[in-house]
Amino acid sequence: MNLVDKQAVQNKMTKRIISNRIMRQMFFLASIFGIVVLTVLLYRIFSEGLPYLDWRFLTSFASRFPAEAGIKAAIAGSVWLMSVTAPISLVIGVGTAIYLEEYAKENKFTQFIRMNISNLAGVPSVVFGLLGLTVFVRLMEMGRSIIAGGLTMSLLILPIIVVSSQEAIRAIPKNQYEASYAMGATKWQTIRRIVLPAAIPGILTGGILALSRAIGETAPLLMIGALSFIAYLPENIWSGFTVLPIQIFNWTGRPQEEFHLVASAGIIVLLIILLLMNSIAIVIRNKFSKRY
Amino acid sequence: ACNNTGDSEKSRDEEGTSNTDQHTRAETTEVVVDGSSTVFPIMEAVAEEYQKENQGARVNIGTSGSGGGFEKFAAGETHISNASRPIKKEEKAALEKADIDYTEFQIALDGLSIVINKKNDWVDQLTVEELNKMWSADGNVTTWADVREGWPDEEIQFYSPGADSGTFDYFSEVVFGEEGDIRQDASLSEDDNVLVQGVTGSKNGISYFGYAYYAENKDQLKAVPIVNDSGEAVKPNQETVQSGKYNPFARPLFIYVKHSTLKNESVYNFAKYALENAGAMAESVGYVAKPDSAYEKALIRLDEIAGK
Amino acid sequence: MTVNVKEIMNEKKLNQHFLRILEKVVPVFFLLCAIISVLTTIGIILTLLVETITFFNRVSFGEFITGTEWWPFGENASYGILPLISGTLLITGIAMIVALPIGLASAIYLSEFASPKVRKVVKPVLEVLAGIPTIVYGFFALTFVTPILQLVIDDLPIFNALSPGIVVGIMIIPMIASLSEDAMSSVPNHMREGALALGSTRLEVALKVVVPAALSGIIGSFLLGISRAIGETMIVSVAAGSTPKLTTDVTESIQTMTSYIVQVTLGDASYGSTIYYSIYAVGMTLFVFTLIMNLLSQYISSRFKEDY
Amino acid sequence: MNTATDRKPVSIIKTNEPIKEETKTIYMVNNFNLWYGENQALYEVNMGIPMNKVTAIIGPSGCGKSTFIKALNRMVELVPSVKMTGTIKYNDNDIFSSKYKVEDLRTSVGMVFQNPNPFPKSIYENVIYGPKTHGIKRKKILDEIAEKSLKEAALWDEVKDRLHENAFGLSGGQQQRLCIARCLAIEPDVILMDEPTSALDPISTTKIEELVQNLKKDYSIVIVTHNMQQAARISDKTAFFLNGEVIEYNNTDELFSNPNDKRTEDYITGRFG
Amino acid sequence: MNTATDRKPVSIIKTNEPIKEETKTIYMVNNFNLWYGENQALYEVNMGIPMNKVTAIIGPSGCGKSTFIKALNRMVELVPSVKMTGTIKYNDNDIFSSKYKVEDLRTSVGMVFQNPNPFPKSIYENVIYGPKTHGIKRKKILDEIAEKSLKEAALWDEVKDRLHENAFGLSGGQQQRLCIARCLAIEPDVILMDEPTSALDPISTTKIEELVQNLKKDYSIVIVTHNMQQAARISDKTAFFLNGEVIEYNNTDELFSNPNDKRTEDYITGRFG
Ligand SMILES: Nc1ncnc2c1ncn2[C@@H]1O[C@H](COP(=O)(O)OP(=O)(O)OP(=O)(O)O)[C@@H](O)[C@H]1O
Ligand SMILES: Nc1ncnc2c1ncn2[C@@H]1O[C@H](COP(=O)(O)OP(=O)(O)OP(=O)(O)O)[C@@H](O)[C@H]1O
Ligand SMILES: [Mg+2]
Ligand SMILES: [Mg+2]
Ligand SMILES: O=P([O-])([O-])[O-]
Repeated sequence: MNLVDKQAVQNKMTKRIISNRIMRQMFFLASIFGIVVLTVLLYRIFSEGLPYLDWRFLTSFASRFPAEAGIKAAIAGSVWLMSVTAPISLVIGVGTAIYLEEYAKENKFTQFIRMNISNLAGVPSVVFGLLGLTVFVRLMEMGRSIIAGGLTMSLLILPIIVVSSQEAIRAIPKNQYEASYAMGATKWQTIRRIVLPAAIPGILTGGILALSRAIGETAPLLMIGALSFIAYLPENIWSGFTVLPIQIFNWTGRPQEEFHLVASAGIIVLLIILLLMNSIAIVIRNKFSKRY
Repeated sequence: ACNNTGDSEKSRDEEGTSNTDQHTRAETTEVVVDGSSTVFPIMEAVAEEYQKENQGARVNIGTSGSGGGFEKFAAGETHISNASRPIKKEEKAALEKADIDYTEFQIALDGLSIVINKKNDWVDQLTVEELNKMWSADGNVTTWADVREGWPDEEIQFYSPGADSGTFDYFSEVVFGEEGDIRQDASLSEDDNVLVQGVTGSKNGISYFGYAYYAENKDQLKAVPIVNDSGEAVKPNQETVQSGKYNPFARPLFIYVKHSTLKNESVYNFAKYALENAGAMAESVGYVAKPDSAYEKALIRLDEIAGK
Repeated sequence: MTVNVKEIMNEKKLNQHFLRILEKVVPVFFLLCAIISVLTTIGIILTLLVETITFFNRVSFGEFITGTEWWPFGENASYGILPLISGTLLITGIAMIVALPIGLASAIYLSEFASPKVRKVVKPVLEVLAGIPTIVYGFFALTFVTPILQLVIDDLPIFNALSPGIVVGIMIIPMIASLSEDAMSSVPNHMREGALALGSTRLEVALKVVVPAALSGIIGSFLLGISRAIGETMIVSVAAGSTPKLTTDVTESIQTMTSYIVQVTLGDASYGSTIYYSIYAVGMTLFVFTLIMNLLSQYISSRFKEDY
Repeated sequence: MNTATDRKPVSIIKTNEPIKEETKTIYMVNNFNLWYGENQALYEVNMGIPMNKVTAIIGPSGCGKSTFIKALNRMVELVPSVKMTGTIKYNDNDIFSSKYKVEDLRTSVGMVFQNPNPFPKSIYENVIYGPKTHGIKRKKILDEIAEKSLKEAALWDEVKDRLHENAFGLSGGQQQRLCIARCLAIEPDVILMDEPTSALDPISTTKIEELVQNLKKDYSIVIVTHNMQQAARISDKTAFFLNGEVIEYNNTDELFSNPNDKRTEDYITGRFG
Repeated sequence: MNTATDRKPVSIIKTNEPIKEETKTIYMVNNFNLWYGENQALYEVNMGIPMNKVTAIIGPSGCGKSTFIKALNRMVELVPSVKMTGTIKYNDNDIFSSKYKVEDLRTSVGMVFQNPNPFPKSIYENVIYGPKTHGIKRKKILDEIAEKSLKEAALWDEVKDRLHENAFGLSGGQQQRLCIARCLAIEPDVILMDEPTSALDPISTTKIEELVQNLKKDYSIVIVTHNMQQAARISDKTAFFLNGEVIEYNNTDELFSNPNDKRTEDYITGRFG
């Protein structure tokens, strides 16, 4: 007895295959939608900003003349900020990840920490800005310094780093641990000599992506009050500073049309830095990805 | 209290106190300026020139807004505070409490420009009363016809700077005085360029903002002549603003200088330089200079305070 | 040439006390790291709470939570958060209408149809898209998307919820696409094989097997996207205007909680004013919102978790 | 209606009756070569697969068994780097011809995998997945199909009271029979099985072996196994693969009792593998 | 110096000489039970493991072979849900006693796993991982250890010119011998091997089997295998596990030629598994 009408199945087949084809095109269009938007966006920015982008632009301080305005202080500020944020967030983030993956017992407290981290990942950056303003700038009297900005940013990207480090650690096959333990290695020896080296590509990739987020953040730094004009380079973590997005924001607020073009040039610089950071992440991912 | 440099950080630790009147600043070469974002471009220009002429000089400028600036000024964190409005009572009190003596200097003028769309060919001039009627929260103006007989029966679109800005303060002060509130259905934006976009994009738009934003967009916007106290309808431009003919919307811009910090050579030099050049710098960034005599008087006053 | 490894190892064991101590100290250090994230949350809550309490000493909680008007400026200030919440939800809603279908469709394409080569190119491009600073998107919304929309919708004001909503949506597409793709590509291949071997087309495999199996990850990405949309600041500040309004009309200018906070920090409110405290109350509301979103997402992902 | 329960149990010990000449060949493989990228995995395979019989494929790990059986329903093409030469004819149709739709082929040729791979849905949904996909919507028919297929797969009695529970709740052996039921639901002509019992316990294995014996009345079955005893017990014909080549292909009892090739002999006596 | 190369090859075919009474028992397992959470995986295991002999553990998949051998060096404790009762004595020390450090136990008892698991480091680094972990730092000593261990594992000749290349560049069989070398580097007394050849080709398998034969002079070896021929070829004693129980434990030739238990017989004749 045949319950499946083969002929009917046959008849429906063509329709199914066609709808497969059509939807495939739809999905394809959807995924290039993002790329098209990106192209439009980049086209506008580049056509406006490129004429202003030259060596002088990179090596001059801000100026009231659009043609003389440069982005040196902002680049230096961003670099300083990142060099505070990167080590702090990496150490704490990786430490947290190691704790959660290697040491934590499955109990309420651990669950709480996990929940807390994924919750922090969703907290808007303005709220971190309020935290930074109240705790670092005011309460701890750090002022509007690089260290205050750097700490705020560290906390902001901490959850991203924790999660990506956790994933990197989790991706290490069990058999690597077994091999090390079976040799009589202690837990810390195993972590230091097997786990960390193997997880470093994943950690760095996640770290770089997190830093790219930090380098483009405007709102929290506006809130803790990064400077708008500074015509010398920061000397230490207590110095005042400005960063790329703030400088860009400042230029876009100017009445003179040329400053808006200068802002585009600033955006190009920021995008190039982002692209560089992303490429480094990809290179690391490809180069060091271990084939177990 | 807080600092922006390592040097001052160190000396603070040595003193072990966080007194509000920071002598510590006297040792540093850094000049710290903060306050109004409206005044910022002028002071940025001054600082730029100053640093060109004095190698190694260090000036940094923040844009916390006039109020934010006074707050830092009272906390002893800054030497000079920029403001787009005169200091308020509470701010005075705070400075007094912190034992800070200061002097106010007017460094430039800004002609608050009331602007409309290029295609708007009916509005030839406006009086302050009409503005009051238009912008009032409890006025019943929705269309141009409600403002003046004969104007088209089309809905007005209101654009206004953020209610938290000095420009907004000044405008509502002039138009409403102590009583009355500005209408709340206006589109507000913190960014004056965004307002420019707003009026450029809508035929029935009206807005007001600093002269520079109008001057830069003359080809896209029209400034409305405003009837001044002598009954004359005046358009904002360098001359009418400086001479005071464009009133009541010509507003002064200020810097406030802390007396004790003038002992510090770098602050004194910078303040002096600022007063000497503010006029020229203001013009170069789209504001209006005060008459030369005003700056001369200000410089004498500065030297008096500094004891020179 | 034989070395007696065992003997050497035994000798070494004697001076390995240091290692034993290390073995005890290290976990404590890592625990401290983990606790910092908890401290951050506590810090956020305390920060917000202290100032929020001050705020509620001046403004009644009832007014705050039920008031339909948000106008913290001028004489008769009113602090009803509902307009800010409605603005936030409006932006989030529009963003989701844009981002969910496109993001999910891209994810399906990348995970189920694209060749590995295409995936290798498209995914990083999407990630770059995710990295563009939001301020850039803000001006894109104001100067590109809004004019285009104005061609379609006749009297669309320059500030409206629609344009920034769409752009926020565009901004989170990469995130949703990337995370959903991760979830779908972690569905084991043998599931797909099972369905394909029954004569399913790729589309049927994607929709009937892969998407249901990856549902928890996909929903997780949606909820994260919603969190991002709720928390987005700069796009809305630039392109939506700053007009708190209790409305569901997407063509109107609105204000969100985040853009209010930025407005005030950029503005002139002085420390200690009610406006100043209000940003903490708004921040608290925002925090509670994202907290709810996250708890919801954790509940859902534990609910729908499939173990294959 | 054919159900597993109303048949008398069949001995799982290999019968020694000689296999009669095949009536019909359902698959004809000619000079078939297959590469994964640069690496050749199958070399000049020639093989006819008989209808309504059980054909076993044996050989050591990595010899190409899975690759071969996946070529029969073109599942191997899921690996993008795959290249092929030669022909495979199914019922005299070239399966690689552009006229022949791969979905059609896979509808007639069911497949059961090494590891049970039910969908994360209910038992019932799993079984009717195929028919539903192929456009059958009426609840009544679907119910009947589900019952019939589960009975054929000898699973009905064990699951009839929990049809709407998640399939992951079943034991490994039950899951594998569910996958067989799922494959029977679309009434294929051929069933390909890739080591269907290698992940199962002895008792489940026995059940599946019995099932295969029952199914061959209605279906042609190709089964890959690394367990030579299993091949000997249940198959009619056996092919021995080594390094991508068919070393020997013969009636099962002959191949095991009297291998023609030294390598076959080494393998079946456990000399390697 | 013992190297694989200067020994004469040993036949890998099982010798039929009777095994003499063991001189010494290195492991003594008494009434050992083990649970993964609620599920009991080992039931009342009693077994003495002889010194300098090869002991094979056979049984169908899931019967607890891996669990048992991992209990011997307490690796099984890496699964947090594990609970145990009974005793295991190693050289008369209770391995679960709090006085006995688990790192010490694992230093004396090496382990080789089913899938070769070298570290993603150079060949050299892999071998000296253990000695370095135990505090040996002098380059000269480490070099000597590396050479000696690689020779013992019969890998030296193949890798001596590429010691500083990544271990993943080796073939599966070479990787497995590298893992053996890595384990020999800390000079353990016992080597536990969990299906060390199941992922390998026949030639590599033969090499490893020879190696095991050579190593038993100096080491006590416990080897898990699913390949009965292998057990028969290389071991002195064999234990047959089924569902977590030791069904039979005897000298290898006796167990295979004359099993006491029906289930053993069924298993070794390929009736299931
Ligand atoms: N997706 C793939 N890409 C590249 N090579 C592959 C792929 N799948 C299999 N191979 C290679 O093709 C050869 C045959 O593999 P196949 O899986 O067919 O072997 P098998 O006989 O089924 O082995 P087993 O008993 O282990 O399942 C092997 O050398 C294998 O490495
Ligand atoms: N980590 C674990 N958690 C829970 N149960 C486990 C775990 N590891 C093994 N088991 C269970 O313990 C029993 C014995 O498993 P074990 O791995 O020891 O079997 P085995 O004889 O080594 O099988 P194989 O030949 O497949 O390796 C099995 O039922 C298995 O499901
Ligand atoms: Mg296979
Ligand atoms: Mg095992
Ligand atoms: O920044 P303002 O005070 O000038 O608005």
